[in-house]
Amino acid sequence: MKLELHRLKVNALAWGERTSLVGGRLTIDGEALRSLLAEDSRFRSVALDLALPGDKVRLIPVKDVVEPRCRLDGGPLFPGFVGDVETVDEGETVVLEGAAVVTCGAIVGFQEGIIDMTGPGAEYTPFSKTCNLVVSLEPVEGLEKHDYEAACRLAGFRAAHYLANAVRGVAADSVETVVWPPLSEALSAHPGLPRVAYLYMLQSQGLLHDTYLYGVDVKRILPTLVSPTEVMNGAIVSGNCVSACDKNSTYAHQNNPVIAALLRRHGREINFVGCIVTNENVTLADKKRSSGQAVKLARMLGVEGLLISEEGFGNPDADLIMNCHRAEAAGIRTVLITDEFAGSDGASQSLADATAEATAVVSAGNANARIVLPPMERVIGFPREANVIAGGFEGSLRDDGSIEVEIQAITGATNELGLGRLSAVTV
Amino acid sequence: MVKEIERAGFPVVHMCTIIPISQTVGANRIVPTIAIPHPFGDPTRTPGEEKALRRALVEKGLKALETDIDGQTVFNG
Amino acid sequence: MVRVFCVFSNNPRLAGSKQYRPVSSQEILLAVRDEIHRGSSLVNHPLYGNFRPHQQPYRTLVVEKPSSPGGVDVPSLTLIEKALALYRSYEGRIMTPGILDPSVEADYAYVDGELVRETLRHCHLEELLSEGEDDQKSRSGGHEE
Amino acid sequence: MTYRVVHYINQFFAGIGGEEEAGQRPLLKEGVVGPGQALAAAFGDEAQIVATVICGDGYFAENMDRAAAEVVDLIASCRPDAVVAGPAFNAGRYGTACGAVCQAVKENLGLPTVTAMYPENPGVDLYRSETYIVETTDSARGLRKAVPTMASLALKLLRGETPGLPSEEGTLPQGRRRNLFRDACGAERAADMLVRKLRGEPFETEYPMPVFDRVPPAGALKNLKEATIALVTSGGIVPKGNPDHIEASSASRYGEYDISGVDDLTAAGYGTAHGGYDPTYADGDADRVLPVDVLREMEREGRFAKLHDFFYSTVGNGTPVALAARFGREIAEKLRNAGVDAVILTST
Repeated sequence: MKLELHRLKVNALAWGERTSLVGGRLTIDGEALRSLLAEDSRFRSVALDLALPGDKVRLIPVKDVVEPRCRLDGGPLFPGFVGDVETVDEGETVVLEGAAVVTCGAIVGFQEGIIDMTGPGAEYTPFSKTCNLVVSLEPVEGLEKHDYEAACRLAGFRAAHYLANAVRGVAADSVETVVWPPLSEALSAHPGLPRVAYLYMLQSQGLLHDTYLYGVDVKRILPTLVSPTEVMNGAIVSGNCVSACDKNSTYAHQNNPVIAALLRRHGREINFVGCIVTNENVTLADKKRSSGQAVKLARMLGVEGLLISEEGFGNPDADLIMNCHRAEAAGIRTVLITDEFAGSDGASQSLADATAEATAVVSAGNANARIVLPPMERVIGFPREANVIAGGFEGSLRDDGSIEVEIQAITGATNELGLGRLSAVTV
Repeated sequence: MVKEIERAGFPVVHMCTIIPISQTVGANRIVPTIAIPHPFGDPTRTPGEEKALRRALVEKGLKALETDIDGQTVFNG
Repeated sequence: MVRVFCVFSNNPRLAGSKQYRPVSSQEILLAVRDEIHRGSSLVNHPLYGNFRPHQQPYRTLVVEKPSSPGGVDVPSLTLIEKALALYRSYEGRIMTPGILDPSVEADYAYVDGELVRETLRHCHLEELLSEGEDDQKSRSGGHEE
Repeated sequence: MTYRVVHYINQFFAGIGGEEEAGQRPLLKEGVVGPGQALAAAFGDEAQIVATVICGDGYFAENMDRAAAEVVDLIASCRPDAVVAGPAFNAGRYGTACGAVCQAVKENLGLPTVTAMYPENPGVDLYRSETYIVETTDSARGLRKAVPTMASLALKLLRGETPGLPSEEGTLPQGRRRNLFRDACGAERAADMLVRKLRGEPFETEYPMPVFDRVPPAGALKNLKEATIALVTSGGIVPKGNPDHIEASSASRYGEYDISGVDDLTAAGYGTAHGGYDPTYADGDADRVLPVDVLREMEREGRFAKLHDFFYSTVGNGTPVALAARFGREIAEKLRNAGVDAVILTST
């Protein structure tokens, strides 16, 4: 399997007659895109805005963030959504690096997800550094929440695909090639280097807590092997809206930093042989089954090391700890990435579960730490939501427009794929 | 609590129903008992039977206190 | 062998279950803890959903009745005690149903129901789940005790 | 401006005397006493030790609540900006007193506090979350090194600055998690950690799992026939009416109850305060949780010499580990003084 990533740098956005990319400036035909998205009869209104790094703008409530990508030959990505469910493990993919589509939609009355493009909040979200096309979506009267969520999810992928597809003829700034060999070769490659796999945990508890693999709700899968190239082509997408800080947006999946970090060390320090996708379900029987199957796959690969990333907190802590415990019991050394919910004073227990075998843990920070976000000149989306978002509390939207929240409310603040530099220490 | 008393030098027997919890809190001599709401009793039996059951358990506890151990030990049987 | 399940909930969408009570989420956990002491085991994890204990008012837990008397399911007991420890750390801030804006509360009830839908399906009790707070759909006892 | 600081020390460091003077009641002396000299020197012009409060370790240990209140009153009368206590090194009662004073000052006066102890001082576990504790050696030889560290931390707090990491400040961690931005992103750090772990190289976890320390088992009872056995329970068994108001969960206290002459814990006399299980059975017959009846029988039969006259009871449910540990230490102390040989601890 060979995937070429044709990267086109984007450092500015503007409205224009025709969607084009010249010298890093992406000009967008807003009317064409708006009418494309408005084809979905589930929306009462579709509004588009631009939010650039440094703008005095707040986006709220953010549902998903998607990086514009498409096939160089015009073929589809995001299998099961924008395109057919064809396997997307190879080919040539256009990437608009530095651009993002941000969808906003108030699906339930306590939704969260803040992106500040400047100020103290901007430091906590990776999406204050991207040039964002913001899509605000209102449902038609009486639309059922599942349908509204699905419609918002799809709109993000369609907008992202539209942007990349419209400029795919432009010469790439760089081309990155990822080659993923067949297992038989991979397992015997790089003798002397430790064999390593990635255990990729995905939120799958139910509405607003779901993730899709090739269009399949991952609560219905048994753990399976995927190639990094498929992940880069949108095989895994987010339907997860709650807990903005540690949900994996589709952007985070497309640019999975764990996969990137393991690929960088592949052939030099480790032999990276596989990505195992697993879920985080609600019933105990599902948890046991998935954990057992995921670790079984790692054992079948014969790996010595397993890097495990969690998504979410609380309930998934049980999956994380179970995965760690089972892998270590099978003689596989583990490193975990998680975030912490240690209370606003940092004095509470960070995780809902623990095991002595978890000796190597990377922390993406305490999501309960409080922050005051100063007022912005413009708020895109639905500002009233700040009062009921999970990381905020009643009265958190102050009269002057500032918001006091836990960083839990900030999109990507404690991303457990290790996207950011935030962490925590004991003092 | 059990650990601190033992740290002070007393042999302690922890008699409780949920053995894994006793193991986690660091008890060394552990004797399993009957049920959470009635560790030393069984309300389905006659008072006489219940007391005999209790006495047998306490005997087990005393035996545990008389036994030298190297580490955490659960006194079954 | 007939497996018998019991649904403990304070969510009006599950008002048809035998152990429905409009109490705080923490009291639901406590009731389930007592049930575990009596030998039942948990079917779903007590900490589902990406909310902390004080962030939403509802909790729905399904337990399976013991097939034979005696014994305590230690994994269930451990999970419920860990969950209760977390709830205790939010003591005084736990919401009781009925104190939030009704539309927000209805959303919480809705999502709570969706998050246990899969669990109920496992137990063939999905029909206990009504569509909305006003919906008094016909309910069947299924295998619920 | 010059900040006003009160210094708390024990009778020994105040030069009053050793163990024979441990009953010294709290007293206030203007200006610097004993180790305060070095502290004042380290403060320079920025802060002044306006007074020293002295209390005997024995008095403090035996009258914790009263002593703390008396000390706080004396401190408050000096209108200080901060309080420094110790260093207590490895002296257990002194360390506990320093911690308790700092906690009481924080709660009642809202002032910043600094103390200093050896990591194994029991005062550390009890009060680390309430005050900054500078790490010292186990004896007063470490005074010279500890004092400048205490002074610089106290000055930082007085200036309203946020202290740095424990390793930077020379303090023992308080156990709170604080956010910071590291140099590399989480995924890179995780991949590096995995490489190190696989190579057997040292690495440092960013989140240490909560640990459970272990105590080696005490030696077995050599002669049961001559032994005094004590009963302790976390099952919440109390005399009817729960005279000490032990909480149903997250108990903040334990009870000590006289059972000399009691042959049976009857439903009329005893029940449970525990909120963690169905109380019907324990209320019906508390011997089901605390088997006094059969132990009394066995005592009469001469299986062992004596059932201790008191039993100790608390509710194990949700009680913080540090507090339960304190209960354990206090109960152990009482059992030792009473000549008890072994303990049966019952839990539900």
